[in-house]
Amino acid sequence: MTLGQVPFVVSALLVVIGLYALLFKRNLIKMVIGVSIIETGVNLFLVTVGYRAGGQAPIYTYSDPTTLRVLPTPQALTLTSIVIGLATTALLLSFVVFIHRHYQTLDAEKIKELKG
Amino acid sequence: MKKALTVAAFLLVAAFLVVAATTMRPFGEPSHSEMDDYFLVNCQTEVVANNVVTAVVFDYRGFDTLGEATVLFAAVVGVLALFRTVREDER
Amino acid sequence: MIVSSVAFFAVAAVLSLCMIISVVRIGLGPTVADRVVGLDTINTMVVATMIVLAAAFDQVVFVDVAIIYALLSFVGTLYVARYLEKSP
Amino acid sequence: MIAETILQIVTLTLIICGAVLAVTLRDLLSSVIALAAASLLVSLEFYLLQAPDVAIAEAGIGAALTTAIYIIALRRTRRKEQQ
Amino acid sequence: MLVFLATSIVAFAAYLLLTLPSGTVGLWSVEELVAGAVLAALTGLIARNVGFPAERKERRAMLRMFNPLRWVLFLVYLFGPFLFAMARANLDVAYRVITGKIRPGIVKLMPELSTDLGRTLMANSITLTPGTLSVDIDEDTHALYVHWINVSNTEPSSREVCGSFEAWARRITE
Amino acid sequence: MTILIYVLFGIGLAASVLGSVALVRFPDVYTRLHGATKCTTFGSIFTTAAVIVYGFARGGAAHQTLAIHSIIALVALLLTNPTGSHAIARAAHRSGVKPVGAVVDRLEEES
Amino acid sequence: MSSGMSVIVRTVTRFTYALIIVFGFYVIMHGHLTPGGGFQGGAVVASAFALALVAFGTAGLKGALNRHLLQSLEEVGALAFLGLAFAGVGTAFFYNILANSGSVFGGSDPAALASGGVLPLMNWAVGLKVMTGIASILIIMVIGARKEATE
Amino acid sequence: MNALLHHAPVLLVAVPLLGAFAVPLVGKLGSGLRRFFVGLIALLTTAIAGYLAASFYAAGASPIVYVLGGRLSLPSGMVAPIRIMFELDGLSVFMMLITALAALAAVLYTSSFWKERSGATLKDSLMLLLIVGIFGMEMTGDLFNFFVFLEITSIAACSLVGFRVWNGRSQEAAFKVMTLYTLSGLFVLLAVGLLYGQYGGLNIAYLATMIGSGAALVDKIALGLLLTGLAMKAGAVPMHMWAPDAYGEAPGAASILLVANSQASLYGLFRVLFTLYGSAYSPQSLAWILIGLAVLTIIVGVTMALVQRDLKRLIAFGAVSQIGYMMLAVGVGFAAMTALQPSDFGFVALQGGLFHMINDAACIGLLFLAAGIVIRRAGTRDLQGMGGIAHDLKWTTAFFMLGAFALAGMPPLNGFASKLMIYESTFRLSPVLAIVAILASILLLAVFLRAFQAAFLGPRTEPTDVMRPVPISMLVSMGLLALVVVAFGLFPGFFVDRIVTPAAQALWSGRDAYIQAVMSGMGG
Repeated sequence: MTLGQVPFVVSALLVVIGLYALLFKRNLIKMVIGVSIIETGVNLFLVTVGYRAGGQAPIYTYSDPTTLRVLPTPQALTLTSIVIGLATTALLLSFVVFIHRHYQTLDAEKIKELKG
Repeated sequence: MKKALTVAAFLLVAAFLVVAATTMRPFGEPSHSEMDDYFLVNCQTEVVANNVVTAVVFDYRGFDTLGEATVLFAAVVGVLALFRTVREDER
Repeated sequence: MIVSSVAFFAVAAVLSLCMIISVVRIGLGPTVADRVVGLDTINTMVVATMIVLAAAFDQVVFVDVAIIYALLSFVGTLYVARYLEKSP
Repeated sequence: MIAETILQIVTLTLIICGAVLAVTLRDLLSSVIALAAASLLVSLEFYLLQAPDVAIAEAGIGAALTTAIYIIALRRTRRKEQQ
Repeated sequence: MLVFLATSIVAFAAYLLLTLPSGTVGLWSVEELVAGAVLAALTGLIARNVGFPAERKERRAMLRMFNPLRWVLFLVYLFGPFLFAMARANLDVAYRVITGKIRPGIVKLMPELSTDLGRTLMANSITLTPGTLSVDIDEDTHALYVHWINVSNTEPSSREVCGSFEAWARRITE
Repeated sequence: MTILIYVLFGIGLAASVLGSVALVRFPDVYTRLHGATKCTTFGSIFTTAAVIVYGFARGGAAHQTLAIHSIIALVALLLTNPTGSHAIARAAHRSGVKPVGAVVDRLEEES
Repeated sequence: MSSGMSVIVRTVTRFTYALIIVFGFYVIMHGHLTPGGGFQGGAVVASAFALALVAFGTAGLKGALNRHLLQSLEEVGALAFLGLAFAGVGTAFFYNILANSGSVFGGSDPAALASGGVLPLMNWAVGLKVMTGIASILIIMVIGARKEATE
Repeated sequence: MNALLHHAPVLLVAVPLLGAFAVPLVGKLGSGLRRFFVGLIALLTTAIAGYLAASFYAAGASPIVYVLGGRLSLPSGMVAPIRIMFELDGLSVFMMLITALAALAAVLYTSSFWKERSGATLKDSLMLLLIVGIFGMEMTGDLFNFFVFLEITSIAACSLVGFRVWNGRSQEAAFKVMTLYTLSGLFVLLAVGLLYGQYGGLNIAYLATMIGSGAALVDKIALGLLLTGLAMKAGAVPMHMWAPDAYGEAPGAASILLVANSQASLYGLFRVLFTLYGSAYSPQSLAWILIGLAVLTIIVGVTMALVQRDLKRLIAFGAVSQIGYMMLAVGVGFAAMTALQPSDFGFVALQGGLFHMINDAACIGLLFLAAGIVIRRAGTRDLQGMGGIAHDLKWTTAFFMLGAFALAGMPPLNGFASKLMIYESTFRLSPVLAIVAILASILLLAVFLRAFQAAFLGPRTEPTDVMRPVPISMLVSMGLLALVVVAFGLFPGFFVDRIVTPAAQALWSGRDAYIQAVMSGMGG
């Protein structure tokens, strides 16, 4: 019983779900949630790319140095990407708070400028 | 019209992404990566750290980390700028 | 090897099956508080799963993740509870 | 091996469920809760993929801090998603 | 200053526990001890305002917990009556889950405990035992409102709801 | 020792499954909290205890560290979990969720 | 978020606060040995601040978390990280000058605490940056939200 | 090679970064000191950029590689570079010069406003961060590092767009821009992940060699994601609607940096198309997609500009249409390059497109800076409410006119020089496209004439702001850009030969040199 490409498909589905929220939801916070979900999907994808079947975590403490290891670089990239995601979310939510302060609504349709 | 276009674009991107996912190599069999093998083999002698991920984050790819710290700094400065007190006369 | 790692994996798998019910509860509601209960249950389950998996992988350092998880999931729950308590 | 695969499949399925719930639930607070749950499960998935560093980061940032920031933002904005 | 020291000691102990079998000096290596001391001092500096309450009485109650005898008592309580009560309550709840027979209600307890620490210990013990759940605590009257899954008496004593928890909480914290 | 570990796992799993079932069986937030959080905590205590026993039984620095860190995780769980449940219950009550089929609600009466 | 939560939560927070902070410091300190590092430890400590913020409220935290101090510390952390990167400029930017040098963190045993060259120092710089940065984001957002409420 | 020149690429990023980190600390000591500090940092950055460019061109424009944290050579048998590296070829240096110009103008412009405004420290810090991000994007030779810098620019740019917190529209614009930027960044990251999973490397040169050897489906998907993300961020048509909001709402000095930011994304697009994938792989249909998008961008930009009443939005739509011209030129070049018989009009097209980049930065920057002063003086952004500015602000009027004419392609100015090259080469590919481009240009002239007439001419109106002379540093900043406009218009051949041709060559035939610069140091 192997997983095949299931993890990749799951991360792609996460991106799709996030895109759906971003495109079709009218609430601004829902859109931010969509962005968060896309970020999560991309992070999951990056870590999945680096997984080597039967490998152990790339940490040598208390561990047999000869075993197979998973690839460390995607994990490093994901760490960076997670913190970037937090920064993005914080900034987006600050904008949402200010939009609410000015318009007293979070509905993207009602904020006429937002339609572009 | 606009709605239909959006839906079409969304479906296109969705199909695109799922196709991308299914054309990947099978899960658990990444390509042979010389870069990562180099990290795994030489980390303990070159950087003298047991945690290879930290070694990659701070040594081999330290510049990314600097950029990432910069992103966080930018976010903090941005939030600060948003929540600053604005004098009445500059509105 | 006094217990084979398969046993640990089996325990973790059963725990993960329990998580399904919690996610169902998050989906069904009916009140927000019910959903938080589901979240809290998942937290506890995940901590247990992580500890068991650390033994299964035979990787000592993995337990640190479980500790952090146990300590920090609390913060999220408190934030939600506080929001709920202030604005019905 | 089978147990491990079941574990992975269940976790991945639950991540998708959490994400779908986060998008579809009307109540924004519930959405945030579902997002937190999805984030926690993603952390478990990272753990299963032998990435403890990332799992810690995701647990700390996804579970605690992102939820906190969302709740703080929700505090002064309206909770119900208008449709 | 006392507060700072106390927080630092707790932090140091926690750090030492985390890095237990690491070296040759006792159980620890020299670097770990030095790092632990520095970090504990740092923690004490950061956490001293939060770690201890402002009121004198509560502060003294917290400091009282540094007595090792109380720790022994606490451990005895944890592995003795508490675990036993928890196991028994679990069986009880298992029965209720299967049969669906419940008789819930929120009852009021007036614990005779003088410190927040004791009340917290008791409330958490109650919460951790299935079947009972502390819903709210009144900040002024110190009344504890407990959701009880099998209400046999609408005005119960603390003994009926949670067994010997109150006595143990008093013994440990006062 | 192996048997002890299996027994501990058995108790832990039973309690966890029970808690999860309680999540669907019980009618309202408070009773679900009884089942879910408490029973799963009980289950977690035992599964963790099994790992602790395993760690000490295997011996060696690595597995002792495993056991000690598991103990710390357990302490963290025991410290945070009841508090979280309490916070949820209080929030639920304040946000107006009534206990279903309550025989008595003293909190509602007095506030 | 002016007032705090119930007394039970506050009392437990008094314990967990110090515990989380010490654990965050442990994660930062052992970043080159066990999973973790600057980001993760910083995020953990920032979560401790978030916990204090939610349990005690901003009113209950008077003086415990100074916003301006946090911001200054963040800049110091960022500058320290940049400085550590500059330190290797004799060979190349980001060159690890301390590894295998025999000085403070230059031990050659990768399992010991005193190893990793500039890695622990960078961990600390980034940890300081992340914990103060995220904490100031949270505090600014909370205070800003409260200011808006009184408007 | 001396030490300063050796470290110059990294100093170009590190110096503004140091400035950005230190500005809040310096700002506590006083605003005068802060302004001096920021100006010093900007001058230093420009000086380094100029020095680097001068030595680069003097050395024959061969790529420079700087490896962060080590040396280029690896143990024998390795072919993958393990560390992050900066790699500068003609295109990077050219883009770097544009950015340096924009950065200097922006910092000079902002360094003395009429009066000290709140959050000036934070604004300075954000602008320096944006400069850091743009420089990083243009110089890095590592794909993930490119993403990180992309995110730095996103966050700094959006904070600047949302800087006017008292205005609800700026917040909406910032939200929209941030969402799109994040989305584009995540697409890029996804593509990076795909390429890493396929080839196990992140270095652009390394990936280019691997892609050159075999074209898998994954490559095509990654290419699609990269192009979508970068075109989105550059402001090409299907996703152009963020651009006018962003340019319109940002503070005047930040607008010019946003233009530079869009151009950096465009640079990323070119880098992906020409270097990462290369002509051997990319199909010709891609060139036509690019051309189609470009023409749409031109048309949409100009027609939308026609109906605007808001001065800044009008200029912003002008900027969108200019992005279209650049894409058109590069698309034509790409089409010529991938054709069976590569013809040299493609090279002219590339030259024209790249030359138009620096011209666009100068003209649009000039217009935005002048518009900032005009809006400040008129107290409104609506063209209807303005008028008679020319009576008070002689210099600003002159600068605005210069910028508008140059942008519309009037003969003696730089816009004419570059647009002529574009028309010429486009005509040889397809006459219809050239005619469309020329017509759009004429329309643009009409737009700007109308704006000029409405804002500057007409009877003198009472200014809402207290009459004060325009600060000298603003005039200097605009004068700098005006100098570029005039000089590039009068001596186009000189500049094209010196700086544009190496950049065009880097696109046209520089792929092998780019790869060799990294890969030849490997395995030794």
